[in-house]
Amino acid sequence: PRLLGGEDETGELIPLHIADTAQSDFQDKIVEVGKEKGLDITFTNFTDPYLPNTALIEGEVDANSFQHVAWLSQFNKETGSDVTPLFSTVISSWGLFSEDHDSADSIPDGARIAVPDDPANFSRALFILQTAGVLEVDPDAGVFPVEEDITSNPRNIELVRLAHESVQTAYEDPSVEAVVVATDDFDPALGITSDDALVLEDASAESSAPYIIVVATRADNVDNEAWPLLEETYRDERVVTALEEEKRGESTIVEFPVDQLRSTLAELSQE
Amino acid sequence: MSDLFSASTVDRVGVALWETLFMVSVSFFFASIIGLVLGLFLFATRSGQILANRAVHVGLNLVVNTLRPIPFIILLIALTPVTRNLLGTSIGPAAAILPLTIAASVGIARVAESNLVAVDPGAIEAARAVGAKPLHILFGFVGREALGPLILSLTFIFVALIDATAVAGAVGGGGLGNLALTYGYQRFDYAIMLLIIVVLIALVQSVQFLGNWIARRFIQ
Amino acid sequence: MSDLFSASTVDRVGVALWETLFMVSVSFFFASIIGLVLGLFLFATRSGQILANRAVHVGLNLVVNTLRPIPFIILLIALTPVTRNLLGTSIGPAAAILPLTIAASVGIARVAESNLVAVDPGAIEAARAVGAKPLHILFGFVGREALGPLILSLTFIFVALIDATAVAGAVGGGGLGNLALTYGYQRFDYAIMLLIIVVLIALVQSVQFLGNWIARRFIQ
Amino acid sequence: MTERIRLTDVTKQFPGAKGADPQLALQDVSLSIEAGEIYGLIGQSGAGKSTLLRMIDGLERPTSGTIAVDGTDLAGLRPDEMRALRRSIGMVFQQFSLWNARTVYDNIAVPLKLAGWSKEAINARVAELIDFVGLHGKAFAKPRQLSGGQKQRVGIARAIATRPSIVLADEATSALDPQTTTEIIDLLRAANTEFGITMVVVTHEMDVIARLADRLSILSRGQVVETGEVHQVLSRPEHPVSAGLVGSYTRMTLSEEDRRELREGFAGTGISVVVQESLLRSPVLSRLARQHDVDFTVITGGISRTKGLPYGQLSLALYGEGQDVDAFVAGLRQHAEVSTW
Amino acid sequence: MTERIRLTDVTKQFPGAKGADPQLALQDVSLSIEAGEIYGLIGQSGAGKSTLLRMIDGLERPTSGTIAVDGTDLAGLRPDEMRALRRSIGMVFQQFSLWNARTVYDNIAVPLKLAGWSKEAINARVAELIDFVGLHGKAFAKPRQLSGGQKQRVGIARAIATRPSIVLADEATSALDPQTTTEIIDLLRAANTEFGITMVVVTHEMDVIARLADRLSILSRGQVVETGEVHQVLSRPEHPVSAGLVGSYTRMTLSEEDRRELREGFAGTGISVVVQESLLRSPVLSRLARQHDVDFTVITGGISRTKGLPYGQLSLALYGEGQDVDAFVAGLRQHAEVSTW
Ligand SMILES: Nc1ncnc2c1ncn2[C@@H]1O[C@H](COP(=O)(O)OP(=O)(O)OP(=O)(O)O)[C@@H](O)[C@H]1O
Ligand SMILES: Nc1ncnc2c1ncn2[C@@H]1O[C@H](COP(=O)(O)OP(=O)(O)OP(=O)(O)O)[C@@H](O)[C@H]1O
Ligand code: MET
Ligand SMILES: [Mg+2]
Ligand SMILES: [Mg+2]
Repeated sequence: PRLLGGEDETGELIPLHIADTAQSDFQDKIVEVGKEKGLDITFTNFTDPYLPNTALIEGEVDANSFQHVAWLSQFNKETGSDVTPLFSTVISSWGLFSEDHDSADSIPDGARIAVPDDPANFSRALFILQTAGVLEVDPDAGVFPVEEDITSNPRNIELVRLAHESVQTAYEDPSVEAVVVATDDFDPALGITSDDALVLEDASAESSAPYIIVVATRADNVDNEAWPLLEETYRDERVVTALEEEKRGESTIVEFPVDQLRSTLAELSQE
Repeated sequence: MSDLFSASTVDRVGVALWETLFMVSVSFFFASIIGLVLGLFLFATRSGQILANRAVHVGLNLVVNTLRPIPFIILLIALTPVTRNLLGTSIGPAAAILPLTIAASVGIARVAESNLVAVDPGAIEAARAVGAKPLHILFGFVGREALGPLILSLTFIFVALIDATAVAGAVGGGGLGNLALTYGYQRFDYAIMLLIIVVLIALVQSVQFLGNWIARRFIQ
Repeated sequence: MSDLFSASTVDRVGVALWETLFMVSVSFFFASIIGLVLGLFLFATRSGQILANRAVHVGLNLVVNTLRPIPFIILLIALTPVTRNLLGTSIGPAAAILPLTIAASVGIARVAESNLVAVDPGAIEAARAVGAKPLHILFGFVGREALGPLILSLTFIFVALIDATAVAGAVGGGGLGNLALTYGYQRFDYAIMLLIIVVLIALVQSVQFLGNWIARRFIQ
Repeated sequence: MTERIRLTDVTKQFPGAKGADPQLALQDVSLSIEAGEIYGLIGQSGAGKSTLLRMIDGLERPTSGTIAVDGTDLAGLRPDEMRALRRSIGMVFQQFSLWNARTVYDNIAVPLKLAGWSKEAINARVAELIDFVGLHGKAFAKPRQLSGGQKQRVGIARAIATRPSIVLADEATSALDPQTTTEIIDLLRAANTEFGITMVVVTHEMDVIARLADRLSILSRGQVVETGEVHQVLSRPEHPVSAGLVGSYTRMTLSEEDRRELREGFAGTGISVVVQESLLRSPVLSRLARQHDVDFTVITGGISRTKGLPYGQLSLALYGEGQDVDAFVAGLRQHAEVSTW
Repeated sequence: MTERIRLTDVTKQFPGAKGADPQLALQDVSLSIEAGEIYGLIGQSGAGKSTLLRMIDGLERPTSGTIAVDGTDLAGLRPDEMRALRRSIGMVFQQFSLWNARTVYDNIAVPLKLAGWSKEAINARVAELIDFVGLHGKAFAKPRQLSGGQKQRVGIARAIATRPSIVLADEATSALDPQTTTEIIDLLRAANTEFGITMVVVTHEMDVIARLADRLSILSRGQVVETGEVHQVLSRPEHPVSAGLVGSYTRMTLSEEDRRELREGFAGTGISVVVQESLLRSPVLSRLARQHDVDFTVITGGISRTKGLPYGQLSLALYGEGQDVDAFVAGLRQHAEVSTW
């Protein structure tokens, strides 16, 4: 099979172009370790959460490493694409956080709760709010419930939809009682950890499988000999340390079997 | 509406249109005042001008040049504490107004300046000769002589504000641009995205038409 | 650099600065040409002007008014297929150039128009009287007479482009604005964010200073 | 003689100001200007002179009527033909209309560049013109750094730079002192005699008309009220408007106030004599004085000449016996128009 | 008489154009203008007249020297004092400098508003002025819709609107026809006699000087070369520059070309006589003619009066015996300056 980017005759580094969504020291570490494993990795960072996939489909990059399976399934379904997971990386700890309240029960009637506005993560937030007992979602709505699928909202909670990366800014907003967000999204200066969550998503539960972030490529490229090297790179001690440092321990490294990732994806794509 | 759009979709677009209009009009209102005043002073403090003052000119330039390079999205976020103190919230359309106003003000200041330097020095000299005060010369003569171009410039900024509100969506400002982005684009709902863009184009067409129409009466 | 910034941070800022300069200069170069031509024609086709032509004027207005309302972020994304065909890639700084050029072109067109309407009709009449061709009148006389204000307007758009490159991060364009956003705001590394903003301010100060300096020689 | 410029029933209407009626700037104007002629246009402020001039250059289109240059109706010209025509016409604008962004040098060089002159030829010609109009040291000045008259001289230099075959001069000396005016007039007259240039000269300075023009028309409220040879119109204006314009220059009209003043200052009988060639060919006045034993003093008035012919008026105070004075006046009447006061 | 305006050793230097030397627009100019006086300023184009005028209004500061109005050095005035002074000075700009964005009405009303006039008073005054300067129907026109002379009349109306006590008029009639000029001159003269307004009048029209000014100064290349009573300067300019400026107006200087032409046209001896009061008080010419048996014809020239005094020149062709003619000329020399040619 054709090697991605073509292997150098002399058997030197395999060039690998990966799309991601935010530059970080963690990426530098991957590049550094990848070199030892025989990979010449370049990251291109998009702020748009859609283009890393289209760039992949169009062959402009070899892989991407920014999305969870739920998001990926939506993308594949809507665009008829076949982006396929290669291996799992992490899962973020999402939870319900409030500056004003110690428990979900004390969130008052008519309160405003900030949630992400993209469909996959909005649904995810609904589940967390359901776990918190704030509202109920139609069980038939599947993994991607929308606002209309809320069957019960006894406290008349108003959901304030914000861009994914802005949700944390609402934590301190006086007009918002709580936020649903990834713990590692907070400003470290606030010192917020998973322990502060009123409700925390269970990262190890089967229901969280859709939220595992994966490295993915095109279906016709899953057999590339670079992938084992890349996975090795991600599992390398130094990379793991860098990642944990960056996520302040608020992301769990997961090694989820690739077959299961793919079957989860297949299931979600039926939704 | 046709089958293409559900009633709720149309509702959503209506609300977003309203949010856009709200953010843009309020911030445009304040920015016009602040921006024109800034622009007039930027002009008047130039060397050889009626209020020539190197220190003030350099100072104003510095303020404008310090605010302009801050990417709007960062300005938006950097201002959240201020907005929060001011309005009690930093999310929603109202919260976008302060950053929009600041960005538009410095924008207007610069574009206005480019219109003001074209004013015939003879008109200014005549105003001095009739004993008008510097501020009166500035607002009543310099500004008045450049009114046609200034109206075109204000129209330009008005439209630029519509664009900026799309970014303001990031802090929950809502608005058409944000709706197109989140609802249309992220949900792969190209129909609604196109609908929104058509609404935006219609809006901008009307604004520009109005701007041109008013300006025509003042273009000499 | 001090302890505050690691070597890799400084490197990153350097690369981002380069990306910004690359995106801005290239798109500014093309946009100046396209935008000034558009602006000159918008002006010239106005009723009573040297190329007065209602159809063309309305047409140009329509084009400009259709491109301007599209939120830049959407334009950026909508153009990726085109960029890909054109450049072979739709990612990275180069990919941002087409949308930046389009956005800046229509921006320049509008601001330039506001400068051109202020040109003394007498100067245009004199150009007609010496038998200059319409295009020569437009570029050699109207444009020339408005050169001072036009340079200020181009400076304005140059700075606006720096702002727009922050959004270009969406297509992997990188650049200072994007770095400030991801590093500073998403990673809460305010030190680097401030460093970037200082760099941006220094950049804009220099650009504006240069613009003012050049314009001064042409302001009458 | 061939006709170069012809206006036939030209009417020009401008839209009026807000709420006001449309402005009829010209009304059924017909004119014919011969090749090589210097044609004067005079008329009160707002009469339509500038409008007429700008129409000959095709800068303004008539509302009705036709304007033809060299027999070709301007309305029928293709744009490139119109440009070619304009390049053969030099225009001095009343408001100068200089290009403020260009230096004096460039202002003058532009028409030469358009006419395709070589760089060296342009340099030489511009230097010559700058020298001629007395703007040494101002070649690289911008118009805003010039005095009013200096601007006007740039406008003149620009208009004649390419040695156009038609020159339209709109108050081309209005900002100039008498000496500079004389220099400009001499230049234009030389261009006219040497190269046969046709000129249309709008001015309110009768002196300029007298020294420069061959024929002239008088415009009043958009209409031509009188046309004729310069000498004829200056010496015997027929229309009241013409008399009003020409009179104060030739001192032909003495106002009631002037007469009163003069009557008080002088003892004799006041008479005004319209000057004619025949009056000057022989010493009519002094002979009549001797003959009738009448003395006289020229108390005011003037005699000028245009195209070698005298025109003007003399007011005399006559001293002598009643019937002698009457006889003197009667004798004078054989040679000139005389009015007593 | 009290002094209203005094310039002491005023020098004004402008930065030169790119690469050129600085322009010395005025050099050590000293002038004194009395209250109620109409002061004329003439000089060639570029002499510094406009610059001088604008300095009196504080619109331009001298490089050195002082300008005082009513005894107060302008350099020492606080901004509000300067504004108050400017409100008492009306200025007619050479280039009109109208506010193009405003209507004729507003252009004239602005100084009245600044002076705090009531709305009704403004309405009445503007209507009066528009009527006076003959711009009926143009009240709501914008300057660009006006003819050159109409713009100038708006400038005049604006300058005199508040009935300022000083009027600075820079070529205020340069775009006007003789009749309109006469009307404006009459208006200004009336304002001067009725309200004692002090005026400084820059013009290149000697006619305006003759009819309007009391005294005048002649500027040449930034320097005052002559100052005096109007009649004195017009009839006997001392400086060559003055003679050059005044000469063609008073027809006192006959060019060699003129003389040649006249010599050809007339048989007699040509003489030129400078007109003086004494020449006109009695019929000197006709008496001398009779006495010496000489005949004469006035072949060109003119006699005008300013402030009731005559000035000018007459050129005569003398017919008679050689010694008679000589005796005639000798007799004439007792009353006037005579040159033969
Ligand atoms: N802003 C300026 N910069 C440089 N030179 C100037 C400036 N203004 C005037 N001058 C020069 O100063 C001299 C005097 O100018 P001024 O306008 O006073 O002349 P003027 O006597 O009014 O002439 P005119 O009769 O032609 O109006 C001229 O040589 C002119 O070129
Ligand atoms: N663009 C215009 N719009 C409306 N009216 C105009 C316009 N141009 C000229 N007019 C009017 O047409 C008439 C003739 O104007 P024109 O400029 O031809 O006069 P003119 O004889 O040159 O006068 P002047 O001696 O004062 O220059 C004037 O009443 C003037 O107000
Ligand atoms: N960063 C998100 C998370 O925390 C995933 C985004 S999917 C585009 O799970
Ligand atoms: Mg005119
Ligand atoms: Mg002057």
